[in-house]
Amino acid sequence: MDNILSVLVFFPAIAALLGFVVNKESARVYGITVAAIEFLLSLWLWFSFDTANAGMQFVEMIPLIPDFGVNYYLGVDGISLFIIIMTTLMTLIGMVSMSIEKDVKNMIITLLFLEMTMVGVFVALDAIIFYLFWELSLVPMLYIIGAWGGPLRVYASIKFFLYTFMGSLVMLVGMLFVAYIYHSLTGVWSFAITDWYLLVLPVNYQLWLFAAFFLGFAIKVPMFPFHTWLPYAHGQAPTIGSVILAAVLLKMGTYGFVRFSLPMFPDASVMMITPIAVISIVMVVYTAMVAYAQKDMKQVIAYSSVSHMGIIMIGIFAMNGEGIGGSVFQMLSHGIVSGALFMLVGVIYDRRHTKLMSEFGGLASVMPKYALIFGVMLMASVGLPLTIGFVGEFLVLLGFYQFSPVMTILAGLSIIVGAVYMLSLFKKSFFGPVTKEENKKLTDLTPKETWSLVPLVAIVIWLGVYPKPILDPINKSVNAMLVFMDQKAVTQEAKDIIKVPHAATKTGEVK
Amino acid sequence: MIGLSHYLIVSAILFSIGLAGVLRRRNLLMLFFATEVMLNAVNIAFAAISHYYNDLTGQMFAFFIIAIAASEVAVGLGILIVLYKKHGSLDLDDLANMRG
Amino acid sequence: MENLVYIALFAPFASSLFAALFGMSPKKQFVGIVASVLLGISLVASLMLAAYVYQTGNTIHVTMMDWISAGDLHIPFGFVVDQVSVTMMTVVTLVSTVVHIYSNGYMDHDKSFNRFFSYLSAFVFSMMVLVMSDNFAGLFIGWEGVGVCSWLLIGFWYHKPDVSREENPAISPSWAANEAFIMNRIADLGMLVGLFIIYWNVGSLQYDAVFASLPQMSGAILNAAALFLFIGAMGKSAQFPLHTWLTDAMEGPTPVSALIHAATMVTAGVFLVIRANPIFALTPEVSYFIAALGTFVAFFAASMALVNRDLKRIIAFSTLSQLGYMFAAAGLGAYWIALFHLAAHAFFKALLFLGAGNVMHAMDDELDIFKMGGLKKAMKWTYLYMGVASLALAGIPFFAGYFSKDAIIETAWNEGTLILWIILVVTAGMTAFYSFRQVFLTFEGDERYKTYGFHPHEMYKYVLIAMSPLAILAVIAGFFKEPFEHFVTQLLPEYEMSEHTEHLSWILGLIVLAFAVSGIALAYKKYYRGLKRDEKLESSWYYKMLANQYYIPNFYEEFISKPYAMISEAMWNKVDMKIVDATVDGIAKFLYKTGDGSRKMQTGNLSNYLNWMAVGAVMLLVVAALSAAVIG
Amino acid sequence: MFEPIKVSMESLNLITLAPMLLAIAGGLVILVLDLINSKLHKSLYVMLTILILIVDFGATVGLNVNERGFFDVMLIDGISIISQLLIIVASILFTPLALTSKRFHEYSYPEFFALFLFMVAGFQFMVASDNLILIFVGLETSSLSLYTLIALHNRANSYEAAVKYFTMGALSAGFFAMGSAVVYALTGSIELYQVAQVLAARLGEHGLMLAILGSSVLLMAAFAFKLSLFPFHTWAPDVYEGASAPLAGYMSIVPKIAAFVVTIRIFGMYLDLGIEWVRDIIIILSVLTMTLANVMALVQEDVKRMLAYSSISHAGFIMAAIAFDTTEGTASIFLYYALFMFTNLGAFTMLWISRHKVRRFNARFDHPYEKFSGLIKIMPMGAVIMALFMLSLAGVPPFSVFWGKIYVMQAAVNAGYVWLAIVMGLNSAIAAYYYLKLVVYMFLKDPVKDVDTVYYNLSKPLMAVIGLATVATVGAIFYVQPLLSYLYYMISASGY
Repeated sequence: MDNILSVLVFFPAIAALLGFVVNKESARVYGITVAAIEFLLSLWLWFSFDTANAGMQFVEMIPLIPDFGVNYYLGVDGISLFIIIMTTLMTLIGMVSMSIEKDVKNMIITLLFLEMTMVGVFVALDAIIFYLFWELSLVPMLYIIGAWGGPLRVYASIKFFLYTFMGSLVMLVGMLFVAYIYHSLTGVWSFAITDWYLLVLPVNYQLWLFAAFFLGFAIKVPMFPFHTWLPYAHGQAPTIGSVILAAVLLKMGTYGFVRFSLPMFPDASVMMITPIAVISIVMVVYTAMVAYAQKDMKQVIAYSSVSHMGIIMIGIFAMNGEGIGGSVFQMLSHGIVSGALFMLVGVIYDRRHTKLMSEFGGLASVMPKYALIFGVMLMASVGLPLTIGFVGEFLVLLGFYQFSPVMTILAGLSIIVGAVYMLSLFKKSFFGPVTKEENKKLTDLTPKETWSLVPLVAIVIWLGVYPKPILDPINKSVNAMLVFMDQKAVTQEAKDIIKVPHAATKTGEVK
Repeated sequence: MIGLSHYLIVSAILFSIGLAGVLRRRNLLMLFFATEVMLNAVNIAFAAISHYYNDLTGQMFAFFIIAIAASEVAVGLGILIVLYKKHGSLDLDDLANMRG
Repeated sequence: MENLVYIALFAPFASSLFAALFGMSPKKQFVGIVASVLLGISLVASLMLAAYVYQTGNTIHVTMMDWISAGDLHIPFGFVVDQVSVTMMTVVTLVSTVVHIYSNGYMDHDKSFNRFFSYLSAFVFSMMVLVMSDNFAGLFIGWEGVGVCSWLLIGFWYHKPDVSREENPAISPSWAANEAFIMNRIADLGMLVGLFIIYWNVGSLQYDAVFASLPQMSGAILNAAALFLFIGAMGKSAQFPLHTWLTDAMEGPTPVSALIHAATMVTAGVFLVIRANPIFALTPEVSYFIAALGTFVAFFAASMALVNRDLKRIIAFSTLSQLGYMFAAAGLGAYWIALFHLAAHAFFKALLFLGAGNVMHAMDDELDIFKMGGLKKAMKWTYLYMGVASLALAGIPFFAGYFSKDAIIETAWNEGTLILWIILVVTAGMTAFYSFRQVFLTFEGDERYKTYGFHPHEMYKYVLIAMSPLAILAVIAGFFKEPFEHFVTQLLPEYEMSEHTEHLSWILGLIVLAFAVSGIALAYKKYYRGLKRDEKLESSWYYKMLANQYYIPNFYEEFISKPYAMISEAMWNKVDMKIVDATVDGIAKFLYKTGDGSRKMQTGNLSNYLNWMAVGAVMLLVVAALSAAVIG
Repeated sequence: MFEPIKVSMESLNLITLAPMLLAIAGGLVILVLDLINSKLHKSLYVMLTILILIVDFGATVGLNVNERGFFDVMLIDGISIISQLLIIVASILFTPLALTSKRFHEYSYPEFFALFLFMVAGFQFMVASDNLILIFVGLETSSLSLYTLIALHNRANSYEAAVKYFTMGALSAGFFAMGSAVVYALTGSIELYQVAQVLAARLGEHGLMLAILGSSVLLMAAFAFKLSLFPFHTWAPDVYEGASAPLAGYMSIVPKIAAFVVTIRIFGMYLDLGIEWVRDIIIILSVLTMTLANVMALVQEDVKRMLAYSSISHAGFIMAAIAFDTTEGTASIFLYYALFMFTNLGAFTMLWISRHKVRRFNARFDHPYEKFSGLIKIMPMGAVIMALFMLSLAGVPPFSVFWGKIYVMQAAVNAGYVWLAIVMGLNSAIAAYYYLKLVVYMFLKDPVKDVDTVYYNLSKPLMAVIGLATVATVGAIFYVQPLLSYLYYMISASGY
């Protein structure tokens, strides 16, 4: 099945269209079934993925607007493969755990459309197709936040939409400019990323283009100081919205950096390491402190997302296999863990309709299973070894140490400040005596909730203990990318800083 | 000797008078007259230039402008009559229902 | 042999999982028994491995599977059983087994009995990973693992509410647990940085590879690596200034204190220094710093123990103090002596804690020794055990502590670090004093507990029997000094006293002994007969300072915790909301305002519209003229 | 002495006139039919109009590129053909909107359809000539028809709209005439190609630039009015509001296409002559227009008025393309309008079907946002489709307007105006707010009570139009390529 990527992209979309016909009561089962099939398809993708190959696989190319160089061009490599699988997994699990009563059918249809756009972003190899899915993903999320959200939902959803939309339009200009350069050099219009990779750009062009792409990606990540839409979006979104937003949508930004900025502008990327690292450190420490000041459980986790995304950003700009590989892995890790944490907050919100920590206390006594799973996710979030959270964070910090020990130590504060807000959240909500009368009769996890969370726990531990099956393909593609960046870099400084792993030089693989 | 520039100056003055009328007048009918003045100023210019170049195109243009001005008046007055029937006034300042 | 390695390692893990299966059900006695048996199996396997290593001198190295590989980094799950790790394994499994059996009795009435065993075994597993790993990353797994288990176990009674610091210096178990975790995290960052330094200079985190390439590394790098690794060790071993968590950790159940906060986990820092001795051996400055800090902590902790009234906290301070001794030894290069003291200390300190647990069990969890006294009648065996342990701790000849601690003090003399020697000797006297102050106040004198309505009773028989191996070892461990030295110096560097020291050793020993004995004598004099409160002393500033731990917890609270919370609050309310977000919203509002302003041009009045057209024409003219003028 | 004037029919090349003549004849036929039988139903006229326009379309398609005819005043070049085609297609699409289920009285007059056809002919004349007289005649024919059509809607607001439009139109006609006079004075010709030749020869002359400046400012003012560029746009919101929705939608497309073609012809010529300040005023007008119209649209309470401002903003957006003076730039104008046409058709049709005879929600507005509150609950498909149009207008891919936007922006980048492309991007982001506002009302708010009649006017023909608009909006990605290559071919054939 060579066109499995198209199937992956359009299966949920077609299912969503057909979903309009499905009876309201059955919509949920329909959605779960479709998401499960999609997940199995993505697993099949992994199964048939050639792990020895670092390049793009399952490539599909259909010309759409050849005069303008726009093609329907898809492919996956080790970097995108697992993000796709995580996307389908989190959609499935999100749907299983979904506790929404209102307009379930609309939600299911919206989610399936969203799934299409998310998968689309990660398989697109044509910048315009990428942009198309990128923008389109805003729409379902706008609806999810706006229709099922809290009291400020309209404000939050519009803020989310406009902020990211604004950034990506600047990015679009950047894309158009790259296409223009490609055209003026080759005489051919092309938006294919793989074609763009071949462009060797002068440093000043690289810097400007880097800035344009940066704005688009940074708002999505979201990097400080562009992050303020996120707490609103998370705070107002329903659980499922937060899960998808944190797990997948934020990854689009970091994925964009890996897919576009680094290979296309190696020199600019190297020059921007320090500023980006500084911003990232601010993200890590500052947002962790802000998270500590929150009163609302969900806001804590929302800000913690920003903090963790800072770690991912630092890793991407480590310019070595350890850091970038670790970053990609951390994207998966953060997706799973923050998704699970948002689901966990949703569990308690469904019972009490509040997320304020002051309303709780002593939950561990009343809901031990819940506390256990929360605890596991908390530990993964603070990066405990043998959980999924450690591998990425460790590799990122390790990788970045090569560039700057001091900044690594500052970024490494993440493991301290992260523990501070997470443990404080856990203590406030789960420890101590059960003071509130309403909390005494809370029921522990229902089977539905258990079965949506247990797989995540299993993954968190599995990938913490044995990350190899995922880390290897990632590593392969990252190494290939580094070799390629090193060859392409114009300035000697960049060549010096981009560290090609020995493993890659030995086999001499070039994309 | 009256030369081209004299005609053009007259035309410009007339055009300015017309424009001033358009800008200052509050009565719609007067406003229409002002636009007619402007168009006729153009006609003078065209006729004079046409003569200067010894070329008929300018005169043709002037004729067309006269024709168009006539039809403008026809349409414009039609609208004005309906408006007057509805509003009972041709004052511009009464005509500001839509704004913002 | 490989199987034995895995059995020793995974038996506690199996135990933990087994107990976890019943984690949420009511107490099941068999959970405790199964856990204890599995720990026993691990102990037997460790002993067999120890015997094997002892007899053959071979080390066993196994690699289970790959863990992380990215870029050029490859970390396997590899385990090594050599002289050092097998010693640690034996000590850990031995104490753990005893503690497990003990817990069957101690946690008898706790409704979370099963959960407790799950955590406890998980801890042992993590500890085993820590000591057995063949690389720094694996050590870090165990390192963090024990940290989490410690967090779980300190906060075991999480349902207790927070109280004021005056009422309970640790505030609440959950507070203490978080404090411990976060403080350890601070140190762990140092440790991570140490690992990074090593990795980027060696290209590997395997012990053998790292140690093999040390000669090629520059002094600065080695110093940095050593320093950062030691920062890691400082957290886990609660060295100043990261020490406050250890006494607060006494909020956990007493078996936990015995196992984790006395015998095993807190010694991990010492173990790290011993394990990485090739690095520290090459960095004399850092080593000296370690020794000095260790000596300081030994004294500093002992001073706080002098006046404390809390049974467990006194022992905790003494642990802190003894850890200081171990670091002093390790810092001075006497790695095997440090390891020896580590092992000996594990036995008698665990015994001491378990004895304290017996007392608590008898006294309904009362900890104030001022409220006890005369317990010897009710608790003969416990008195005996605690007495023996205290003698060992005080360094009375022929008990375990005498051999190990004296060796450390002798080392300080031998290295010519006279100040360290003096402090260590004085500390030895203080140690003897507070140990016996505690023993006497608890077991001797007037039976003050009666006024508080306690009905003490002796612990279960099997528990007492289970404690006996520790008691025996606390007495006899010292006699294995020679074979032990022979055994571990196959791996660790030899440490020989100079002839001069050798010559003076009996005098030195006598001085130490004199201090110890006079400490005991002083305690006897003041407390044997019963408690006589000295109001004047207790209200003196130095007494208060010691009783309040030099106000360091208060200092941390006032100058770190509170400002952190305040800054966080300000960051959120002031910076994030008022500046960052307000800017974003401000731009939106500005656009909206502009819209509102510019729609005013849309008056609806035709005359205005016509004027706008004229304005527009003029504007075009101006712009065009300007532009034409500029362009030419 | 006088030689008899010999005019051979071949040299007249009357085929170039055929499309317009067809439309005019069609209009006359309708009038005659009414004379014969005045009781005929509007559907007959609608269908007749469509048929006539289809024949018109056929005649236009059949034209050869780069021909002149009728004493060389007709210019059938590439952009003339594509713009005529666009005008006719748009006219065809908007005509069926007369077939509402409720009766609106202007459509019962056959004169409406006759005027409509005359207007189309007028627009066709405008684009199919480079003779200023013919352009003026076409402009006025179409404008006068349009004023009347607006007034025919027979409401107080329509008259007000018609008067405003008319008066300002008259002023702009004055500007145009005066501008032409200056051009004529400068060059002795009103044929643009001759004007270009003369100017090129005399460009170095001292003081000439001042005269060119005067003429171009006057002409620019005239067309800025037609294109509703700031600050000549003031009529647009009021006229859109006063006119019926189909006519408003129509006005947002067709007159602008025609005006753009003339603007391209006139100012393209100036740019080709190397007069750089023309570029500057075009860009300044463009930036001002898109930005200010956008911010004003932010604060509107009525959807139709918002769409009016949005159309202004879009016009400003496209205006910039003229300044690039590249083939891509010119192509992007037509591509944009072709794509914009379907979306706007859809959006205005959605307004049209929800049009009530009396205002039920607001004393002033016909289509306040509240009217669409909770539309997803009342008519889900309607809400989804309207949302698609809004997203398309906002430039969310893959809907039609996105491809137009991206192409204009690409043209800007290619022409070296990266900053302009960024301004365009940011403006699109601002614009997204007011489009989203409607989406928010439709999807995220609860319906106002008693709104059973939102789809008041719906009828099968209207549904068909909406369906077509939806398909064209959503499926744009599939026809952009042929459209683009056709436009490109035509435009490069005519040398732009």
